[in-house]
Amino acid sequence: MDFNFTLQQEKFREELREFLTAEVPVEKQEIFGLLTEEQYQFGREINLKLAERKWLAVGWPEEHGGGGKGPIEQGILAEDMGYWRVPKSGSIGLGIVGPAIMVFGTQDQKDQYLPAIAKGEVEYCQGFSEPNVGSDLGSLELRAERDGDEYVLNGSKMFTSYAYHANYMYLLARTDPQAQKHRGISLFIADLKTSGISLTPLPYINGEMAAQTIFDNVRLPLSCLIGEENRGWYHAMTTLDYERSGLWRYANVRRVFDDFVEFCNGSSPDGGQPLAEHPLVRHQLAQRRLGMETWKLLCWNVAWMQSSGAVPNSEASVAFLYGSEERLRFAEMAMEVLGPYATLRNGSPMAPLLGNIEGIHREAMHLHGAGTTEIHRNIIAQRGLGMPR
Amino acid sequence: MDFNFTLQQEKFREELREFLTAEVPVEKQEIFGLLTEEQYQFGREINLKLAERKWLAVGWPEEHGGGGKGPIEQGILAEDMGYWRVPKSGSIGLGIVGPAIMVFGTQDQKDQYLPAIAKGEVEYCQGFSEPNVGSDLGSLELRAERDGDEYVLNGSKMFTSYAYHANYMYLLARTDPQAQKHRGISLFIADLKTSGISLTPLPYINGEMAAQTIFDNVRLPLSCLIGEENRGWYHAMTTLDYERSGLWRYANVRRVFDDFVEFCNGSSPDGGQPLAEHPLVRHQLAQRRLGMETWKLLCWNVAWMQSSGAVPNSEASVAFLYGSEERLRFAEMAMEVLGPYATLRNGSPMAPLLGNIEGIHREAMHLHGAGTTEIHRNIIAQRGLGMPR
Amino acid sequence: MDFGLTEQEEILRHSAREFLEAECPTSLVRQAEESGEGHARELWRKIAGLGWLGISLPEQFGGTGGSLTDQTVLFEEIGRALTPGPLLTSSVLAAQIVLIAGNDDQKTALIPGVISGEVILTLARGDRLETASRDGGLTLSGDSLFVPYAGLATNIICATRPAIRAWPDTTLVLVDPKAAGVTMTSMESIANYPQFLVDFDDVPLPDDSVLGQTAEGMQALDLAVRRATVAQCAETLGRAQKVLEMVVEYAGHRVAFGRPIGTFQAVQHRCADLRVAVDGGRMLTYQAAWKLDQGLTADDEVSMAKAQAGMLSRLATEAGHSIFAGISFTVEHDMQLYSARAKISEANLGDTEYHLDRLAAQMGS
Amino acid sequence: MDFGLTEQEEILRHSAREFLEAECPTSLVRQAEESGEGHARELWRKIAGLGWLGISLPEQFGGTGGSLTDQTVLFEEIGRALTPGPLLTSSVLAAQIVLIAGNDDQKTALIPGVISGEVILTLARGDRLETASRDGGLTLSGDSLFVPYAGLATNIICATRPAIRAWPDTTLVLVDPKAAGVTMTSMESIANYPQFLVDFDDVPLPDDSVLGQTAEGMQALDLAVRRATVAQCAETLGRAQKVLEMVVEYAGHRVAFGRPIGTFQAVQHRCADLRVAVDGGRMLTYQAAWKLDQGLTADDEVSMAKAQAGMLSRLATEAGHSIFAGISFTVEHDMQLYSARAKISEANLGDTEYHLDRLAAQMGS
Repeated sequence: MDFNFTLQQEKFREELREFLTAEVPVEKQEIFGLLTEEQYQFGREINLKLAERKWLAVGWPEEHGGGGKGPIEQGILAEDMGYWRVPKSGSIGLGIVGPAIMVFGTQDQKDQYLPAIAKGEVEYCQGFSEPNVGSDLGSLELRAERDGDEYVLNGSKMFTSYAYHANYMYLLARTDPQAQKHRGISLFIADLKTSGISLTPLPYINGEMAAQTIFDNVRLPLSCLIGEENRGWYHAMTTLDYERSGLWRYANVRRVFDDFVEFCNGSSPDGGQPLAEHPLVRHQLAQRRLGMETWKLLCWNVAWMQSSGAVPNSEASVAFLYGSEERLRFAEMAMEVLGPYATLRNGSPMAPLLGNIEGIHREAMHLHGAGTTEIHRNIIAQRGLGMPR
Repeated sequence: MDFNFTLQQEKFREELREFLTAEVPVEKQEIFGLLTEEQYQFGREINLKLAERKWLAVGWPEEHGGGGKGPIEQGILAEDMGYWRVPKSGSIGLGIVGPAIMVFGTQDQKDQYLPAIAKGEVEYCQGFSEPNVGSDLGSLELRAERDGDEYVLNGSKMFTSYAYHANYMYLLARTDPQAQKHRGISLFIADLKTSGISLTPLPYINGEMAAQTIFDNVRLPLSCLIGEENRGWYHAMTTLDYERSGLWRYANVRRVFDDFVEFCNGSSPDGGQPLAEHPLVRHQLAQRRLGMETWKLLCWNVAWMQSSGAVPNSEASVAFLYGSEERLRFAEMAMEVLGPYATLRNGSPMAPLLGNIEGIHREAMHLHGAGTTEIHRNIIAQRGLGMPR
Repeated sequence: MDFGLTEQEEILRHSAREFLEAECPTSLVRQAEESGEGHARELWRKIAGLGWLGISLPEQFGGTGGSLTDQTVLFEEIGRALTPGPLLTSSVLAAQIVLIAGNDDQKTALIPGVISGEVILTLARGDRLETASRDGGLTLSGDSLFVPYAGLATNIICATRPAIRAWPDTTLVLVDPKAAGVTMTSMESIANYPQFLVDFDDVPLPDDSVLGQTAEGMQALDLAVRRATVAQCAETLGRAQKVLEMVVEYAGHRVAFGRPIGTFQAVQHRCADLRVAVDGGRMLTYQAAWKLDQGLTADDEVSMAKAQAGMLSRLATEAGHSIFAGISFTVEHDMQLYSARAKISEANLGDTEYHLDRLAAQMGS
Repeated sequence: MDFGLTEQEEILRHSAREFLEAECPTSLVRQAEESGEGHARELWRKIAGLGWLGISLPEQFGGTGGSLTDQTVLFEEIGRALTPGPLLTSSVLAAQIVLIAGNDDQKTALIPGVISGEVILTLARGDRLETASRDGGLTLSGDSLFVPYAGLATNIICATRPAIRAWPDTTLVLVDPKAAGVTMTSMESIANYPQFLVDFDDVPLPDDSVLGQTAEGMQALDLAVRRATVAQCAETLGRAQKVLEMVVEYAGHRVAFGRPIGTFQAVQHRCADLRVAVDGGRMLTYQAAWKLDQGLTADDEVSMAKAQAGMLSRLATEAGHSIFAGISFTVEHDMQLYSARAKISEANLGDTEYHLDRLAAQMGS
């Protein structure tokens, strides 16, 4: 057992922190529930600067433009970026698409896509969910029909985060409607400028502008297929387990928690003792401190498994499920402690913590990322514990 | 809406309380987790005295030896007996068997069985569960084969509470193995002295001595069949909903809760302020006060439905489920507040509240009465909310 | 003992539901929200026409003189439909203060207007509102947070304390929101209705401004708050019941893994747990209403109902977002309307913690 | 960063499990419990023979000199098998006090015996134990509650305070349980092992009774308690893991409604939640052990591990009794052995509340 980073890893973290301190002033940090276009663009700039230092894809092999380190370093990056509230961008390319191409892509695809991701030059969105398809991805309906040198795509994708900023969509489409449901699906990368792709705005309650993405006779060259035809579902599931440590999400919430503790230590709304001295608040803060520590360790467990060559599977679900629930517990707790003040949004008089508490509470309603909490529990029970289907 | 009893009902309650005060001294009251034979016998004596006043079956029609009142009065009796911790006996005959016979029994059966129950002279046990059959009663295996003027029973019943005190068992047996599972079951009353019935002791963790009941070629006359042959499962389910207000169970726990609040108000283990003044304890006591109130109202809701002629179904499950979980929440809370002292049993030096806290915690592990908590949730979802199977 | 509704109450429930389903679709709710006013004037007029603003106000002023049970039935429906507008604030909370503390002139001047919808009252509280005597009259200074619908209000009732004495010597005064020295700043929040920081800068008060006796407003305030709290519990109950119906309905037809998600035990059990909480909430809320109607203080009952409503709100919110999943994270889906209101109701009129604390205070030896 | 076990640790785990599965069936556990001693002498001898009583005690006294990680691995297995006997009390908690506070003579006199199993130490605490000087020597008076295994102990370590000064001036003294003036009363509880109320009536103490310096025992006590707490967390973890395996196995073959109950989502999700808690508990417990091994104080880490262990215990108990249902309510079923131990562990060495409070104390500005 070793709960320390190596000296090199510690050094990387220190340098990263210096970089963030210098490059990301407090006023540019993201606020929960309030991602502005300006902040988003700023996040991309930071990515470019990280890429200059080979830090953006620090865990990728150097041949693909990465830093040549491993999952622990990538975890350090995610944790520190999240904690420093750098407006998020680029995570789908870096965390999901890149690893998939490394495993299943051709040399041409690797050359075409990977360095651009590592350099922070492109943004990806993910096209898995559809209007009628959520947790049960195997039932997806968007069709991709082979027509000579092209695939022709028709259908639509739902809940496309980053759609308005992305260059490419990483998507699953049905290539064989006759096959058993998981066996007729393929994985593609689609340039969003391709004719026939259109977006319908789909605003989220956390302030994000997502989209529904419509495919109307969209023609993609064969080179857009990633891996084997009809094996896409299996490819996607394998690589989904890659960047699932969830450290970014953890750290992003942890930062608000730490700010909240500081707030409670310094603030006494009734003019008496600080909030943190109220026995009930004290108790709740300690409970969440324990919850946050547990969440952190479960995330690092996933990163450690990756670094040791293992493929986390139910362990990633453990970390993700725990995180979704802990985030909600914290949001509810903070709401409770601050009373009506907690409901105030950024910009309102008296809004505590820049409105982050109100924002994180909206964010916490996102109980369904990478599958609902029910799906993660199914995975833990069936894959993790071997319980019967 | 009316949350009051009628004047007559209030008068009944007052008289009952006078009776209990006079007849059940504190030292005879039941302690959780510690039902002695002496206490049990005392409970039967009290039943006989109640019966003399026509109070035992106060809600039954007078023609069957009852008091001629209704479910509200029966609820008052259950609540006060539970709160006064009268050692429990006779509840199966009174609450389940009697109502079943009233609905499905012949005149002979009514004459034979009902007055004896109303007089508190007989004790019943229930034979539903079997070694391989718990929640899924429709799968029960104990056979009853018709042989001339008799049924011949073979098989065994599990979890027979009161087996060692009961005169009769109210049981379900399979009379048609060819029929679909719920349609081949019949309802019987078996005299436990019948040759071929034997008991294997099955001690419970709450100190109760239950049994496994073995049937080896047990011959019962046809007159032991209650209702129609092969309709027993439906008969049993209908009548199970009768005495399901759960007021006795509620009040029995409520009494310990009230005693616990008093204890917390008067006791200060560290020599400082009373336990109840500690903000966390205060908070938890208020939460459980709210929980107990909710439990009480949900129980009375069932009694009220019965009194208004409705058949509670999912509502009984709501009350029962809530009660099982509230009892556990209270037991855990009390354990937490009292620390190691809570683990002390009746008779040990320093045991608080006569060991009732330790006892109620063991009792609270009984999360499966009248079906597991899962089954009650299924019933609420499917029958109460009409969700699909 | 009777936990059923009377035939009249059933008719009230039924007609209210029918009316609101027709006249208050969520499109209207969204319009009211987006307008920034949290108010729908046309609907308000119709509601006034139905007599809802006087549901539990005396007949002598044009009210219906109904019981608190009636009011509870109605506010369940109002909550269920997410009905916009200051119904609770003006016609329950503030109107009750006038009714309890005011003199005949004040009642006659205000209550009929509240009932007809032309007068909109709101309440400003907080321990920074101070009245002082000057030149034989009173002046008001200080500020108050979270004042609901202050922008629409024709009159603000201020619960003030005297500048030189300590709480709880509450003096209730009526203030014209257009008076010189009154300024309002909008407080943007999760709430669907506007709330304001209202500042009073040495506002002189006319002679007939005091409601009741100087320094004797606490009791009226308490009683009005108690009645408003019960109405808010009813709203919460109505919303939770509606969320339960929405998820049950959705789970019945949304298919995953080849069958409706409503067949999955995890979904069923979430719904069952919500149902248990709704049933408990209903009993507690009606009990509190009934006790107040009996003229009992019902402190414990109101606190239990409100504390449970807070837990019920959370359960409904979590069940809704879990079962609707992705789609409920979009602005266009109605679930978010319910969860925003759940959260603001939980925080207002004393949050769960506050009411548990009041309850605990009654449990001491 | 490495959360895996070394090959040696894996071997330790494997051999401990194999040994206990063969030598410590639950029939033996029940025998030990029913004997009233909570002890199995034959097993104790074998355990001593395997060196387990010296797992983290120094080699110079005959111990293995292993790390706290080793100790944690071992106590997971000890917990899993419900191993009876004063392993934690004597060989961790009390032995560490001697090791940290004692002088060379005391260590040499006691530690080898602890490791061989011939010496059984226990600890008596509580603020009613007082030492006073008389005739040039010390005497001990007062009583202590919940003293584990006092009936078996060859020596009792008493954490005492001076009769005339206030806590925390702790003086640690060794007491012969057979000395005149020492009386024991059994405290019957949910625990599977005997605990005693031990009364000391003016017990004269020999000159070499004090461990370390008079009034300087607090630090040794703290450090020993911390190590024992980690061992107890490991036991809890082992038990919870075993309960999880038991219910998963049972749910795989117990049939209801025509299929194994393990196919029901409600059962699966209970198991999944327990798995999440077990995983979290494992990380927290090993983190605490590792930090202590690094010579760090690890106050927060120990408190987090213990507080989480309390929650884990409850979850395992509830999952076990829910899934086994009826059968787990019988004495003959093993589940009750696990739930009794879960509850006593939750209460001992500082309950969840106590550790959350310690944690909170570190969070102040």
